[in-house]
Amino acid sequence: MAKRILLFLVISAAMALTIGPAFSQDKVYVNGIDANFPPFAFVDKNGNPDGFDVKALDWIAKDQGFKVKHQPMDWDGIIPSLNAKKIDMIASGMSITDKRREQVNFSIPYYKITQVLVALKDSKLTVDQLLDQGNKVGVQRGTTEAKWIEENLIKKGKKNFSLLYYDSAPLAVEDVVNGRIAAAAMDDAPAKDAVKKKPVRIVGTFGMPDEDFGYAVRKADTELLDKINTGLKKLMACPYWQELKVKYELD
Amino acid sequence: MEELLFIRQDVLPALLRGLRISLMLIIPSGLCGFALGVFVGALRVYGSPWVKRLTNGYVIIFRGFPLVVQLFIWYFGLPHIGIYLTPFLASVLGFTLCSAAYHSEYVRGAFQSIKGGQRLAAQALGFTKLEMIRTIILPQAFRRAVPGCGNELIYLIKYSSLAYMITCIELTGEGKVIASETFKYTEIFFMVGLIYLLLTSLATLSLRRIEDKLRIPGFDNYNP
Amino acid sequence: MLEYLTAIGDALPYLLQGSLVTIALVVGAMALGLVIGILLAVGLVYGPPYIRALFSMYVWFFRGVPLLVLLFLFYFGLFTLVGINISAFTAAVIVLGLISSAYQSQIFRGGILSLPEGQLKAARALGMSDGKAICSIVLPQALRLSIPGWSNEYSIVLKDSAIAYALGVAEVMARAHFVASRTYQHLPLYFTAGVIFLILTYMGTKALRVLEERLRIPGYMR
Amino acid sequence: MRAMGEQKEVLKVEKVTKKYASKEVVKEASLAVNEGEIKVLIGPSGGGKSTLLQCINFLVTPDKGRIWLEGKEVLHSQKKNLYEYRQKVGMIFQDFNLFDHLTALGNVEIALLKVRKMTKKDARDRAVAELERVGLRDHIRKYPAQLSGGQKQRVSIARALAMDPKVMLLDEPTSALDPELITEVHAVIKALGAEGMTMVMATHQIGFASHLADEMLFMEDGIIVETGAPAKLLLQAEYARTREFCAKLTGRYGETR
Repeated sequence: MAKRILLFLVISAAMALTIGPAFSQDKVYVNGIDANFPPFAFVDKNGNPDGFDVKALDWIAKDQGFKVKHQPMDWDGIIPSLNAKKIDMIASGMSITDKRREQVNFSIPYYKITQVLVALKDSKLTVDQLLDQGNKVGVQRGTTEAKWIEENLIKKGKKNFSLLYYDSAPLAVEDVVNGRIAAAAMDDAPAKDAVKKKPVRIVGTFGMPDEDFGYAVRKADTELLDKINTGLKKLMACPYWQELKVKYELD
Repeated sequence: MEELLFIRQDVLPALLRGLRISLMLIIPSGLCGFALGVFVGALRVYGSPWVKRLTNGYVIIFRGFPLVVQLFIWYFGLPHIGIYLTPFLASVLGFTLCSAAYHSEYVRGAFQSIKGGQRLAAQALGFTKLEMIRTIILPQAFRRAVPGCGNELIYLIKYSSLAYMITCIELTGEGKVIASETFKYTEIFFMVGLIYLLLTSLATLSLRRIEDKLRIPGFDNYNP
Repeated sequence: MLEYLTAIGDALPYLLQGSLVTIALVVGAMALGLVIGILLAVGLVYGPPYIRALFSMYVWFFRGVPLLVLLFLFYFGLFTLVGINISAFTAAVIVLGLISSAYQSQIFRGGILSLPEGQLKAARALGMSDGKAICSIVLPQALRLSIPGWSNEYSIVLKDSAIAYALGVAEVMARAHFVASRTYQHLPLYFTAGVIFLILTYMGTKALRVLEERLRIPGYMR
Repeated sequence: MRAMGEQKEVLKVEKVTKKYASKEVVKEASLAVNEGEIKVLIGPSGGGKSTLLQCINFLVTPDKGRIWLEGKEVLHSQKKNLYEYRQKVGMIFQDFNLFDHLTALGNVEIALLKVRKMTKKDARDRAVAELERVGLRDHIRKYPAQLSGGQKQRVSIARALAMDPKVMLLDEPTSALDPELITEVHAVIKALGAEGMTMVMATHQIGFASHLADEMLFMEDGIIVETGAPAKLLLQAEYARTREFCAKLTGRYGETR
């Protein structure tokens, strides 16, 4: 009895360790997504990856003849994950920045994103007031808006507010609703998603320049980047692109 | 060279800042957790039946829910019933309640390990119940609980790394923020790990000294 | 209230599927921890001084560093340092397993040390080699004695596995988070995740208690 | 010998009954002890001697029965009354029950400090004196685990004596001891008797008890079957059971002092 149990445990240990690599061994490209980033990437009711980027990439993959699988990941470690070959691409509402360009290659821009402040629906405060009076502002860790606010607003010390770091933008919105923070800084698309689901409103932009979303791949994978770019261009020219935008309520 | 400068100018100050917050989390949580644990442990042994049921229920829930889940509930859940805690307070509350549940297990075991004769003898001498617990039972139970509770403190040091998930940016959080900005995960988490190792080793050593100080001849043959 | 219940109902199947991932994490980690833990325990009790020193170092390290830090270190660091590429799931199993092995070694060591010395002596007197004596006389007894401690360790590993969510492993906690990001129902979802863990703890410890009863030797201690 | 009329009743126990589940361990046991008297409970193991002694001190709450100390009834449901009563009744246990975390001195001191609220110095002086009295002057700094069984029991006697008890209850004080250690404890108890301490003792050491006791009580199945002077009870008991038991015991323990 005891021996059989031991045997079972050893086998299951071995199996558990082989399940992981099995994922990356077949020739399917893995797209790392931040599943906490609706409407670009999230998990639907049945637990399947869904979202604007997910569906767009599915179309591109089909068009360019490769297979893709979407893997939810920890956002602030997603670029190291890409470079550590744990995933092969990132199509999950990632802003193209110079700093990131040092690490990865980006596709052509496919969506212009504006950073906005989200506050309570009945809050009368303006952007300037929100970023003042010792208020607290929430932001997702490892995002471009986090970095920009730190460098341009906090470090220069012009404004009187403090920054709180969250696991995801929706958690920051949750805390706006809780009244713990005055506002959350985030991309406008997920902000719109939040407005639909929570008693919050978009107050406006806070001076951060607009950014472009692009898909990221490893520097070495130029062939894959070409495929993605070709596919993306084709997709943006076809009516499905507009359909997707309508479906996920972008614009 | 550039690397070293970067570590000295950016990484170390951030990690030290984080360490300070970590300590500010660990110390009050450790103390309150232990105090509450002793209280709950005593209630679980000496309380009336419904007090026992209540405290046992508390322990089942707080030992059964993962700490991450508890922290999320304290921070994001309590506002649903109108209680707003700062990230720091929510972390301290979460750590305190969770570690108190564990402490109470060790304390309960310690209380139960004390032979009935000790109580009888104290009662026969005319001790009041409170005096008996204070002067006869507690000093003995305390010694028996120290190894287990000490372990729990080490756990607490390690689990304090979860506080960043509810925006209380402590050592691990600072590490994560810099790592995601600089992409130097390996180096930074290596340093973070070293700091924790230092903390837990220091705690282990001082706990061992406390145990030695409290040692009484013939009293240490106890297997939890 | 109704709103909470619908949120829970909608997410429940997805969360329950996640519990399979959680179980896989825990079974893998416990098994890995068991194998390494037994080796460590035997080494710590019977090994020569340098082995004992080495194994103590191992235990000291894995008990001294937070799981979260080790997770990041293994997940990213192993690739950077030695080029080994592992998935988040594998990293989580390995790290949980290594940490658990350090704790399990202490449980087994306690089990071995609580056996009367005469057991090993009697085995030697029968002409068994030390290895044979340990495998067929000491361990079968020591491991039986270790089941309660092991069951405790199971509940710890189970709860720790929730931390794997930080790497994006789609276990129960991560799934609760994903759904909450879409539906903005954070409280009921986290609570449900907690209850799932509570049930898993209960079922596991119950199973281990049954195992303990099955393996009990009549008239044996405890 | 004092005249009968002057004898003062220290302890009176009336119809004490204790049930565990449905089994009556003590059935309507009554006894009275006068000042300076020594009463010895004998009888087979499991006969209820130990439970009776613990009932007298309310360590086990009797289901029925009343108890008086120096003519005043003990109202054990009133905590204050109970604690005061217990201070005046010394209890010696079979397995000593020394406080394991305290030295010999600490064991004697603790109740003086915490129960009688004596000053540190007074408590210390008193404790040292009591330990000297039982011949443990050289061992006052040792912890229980460092003492022999006989020494432990002497510490526990010193601990009880320090409270100035009106009466001492001794529950088989030497039955957990190795034979060679019994004598030292017997010597202490004998000395106490000589000093006029009122005592109720349960024991199997018939030889020792018969020399010490003013009266012996034979207890079986929770009932005090027969009482009488040692000589009468041991040699010409009324009941067959008592005779049988005593014959066996004197045969076995007759020589022991």
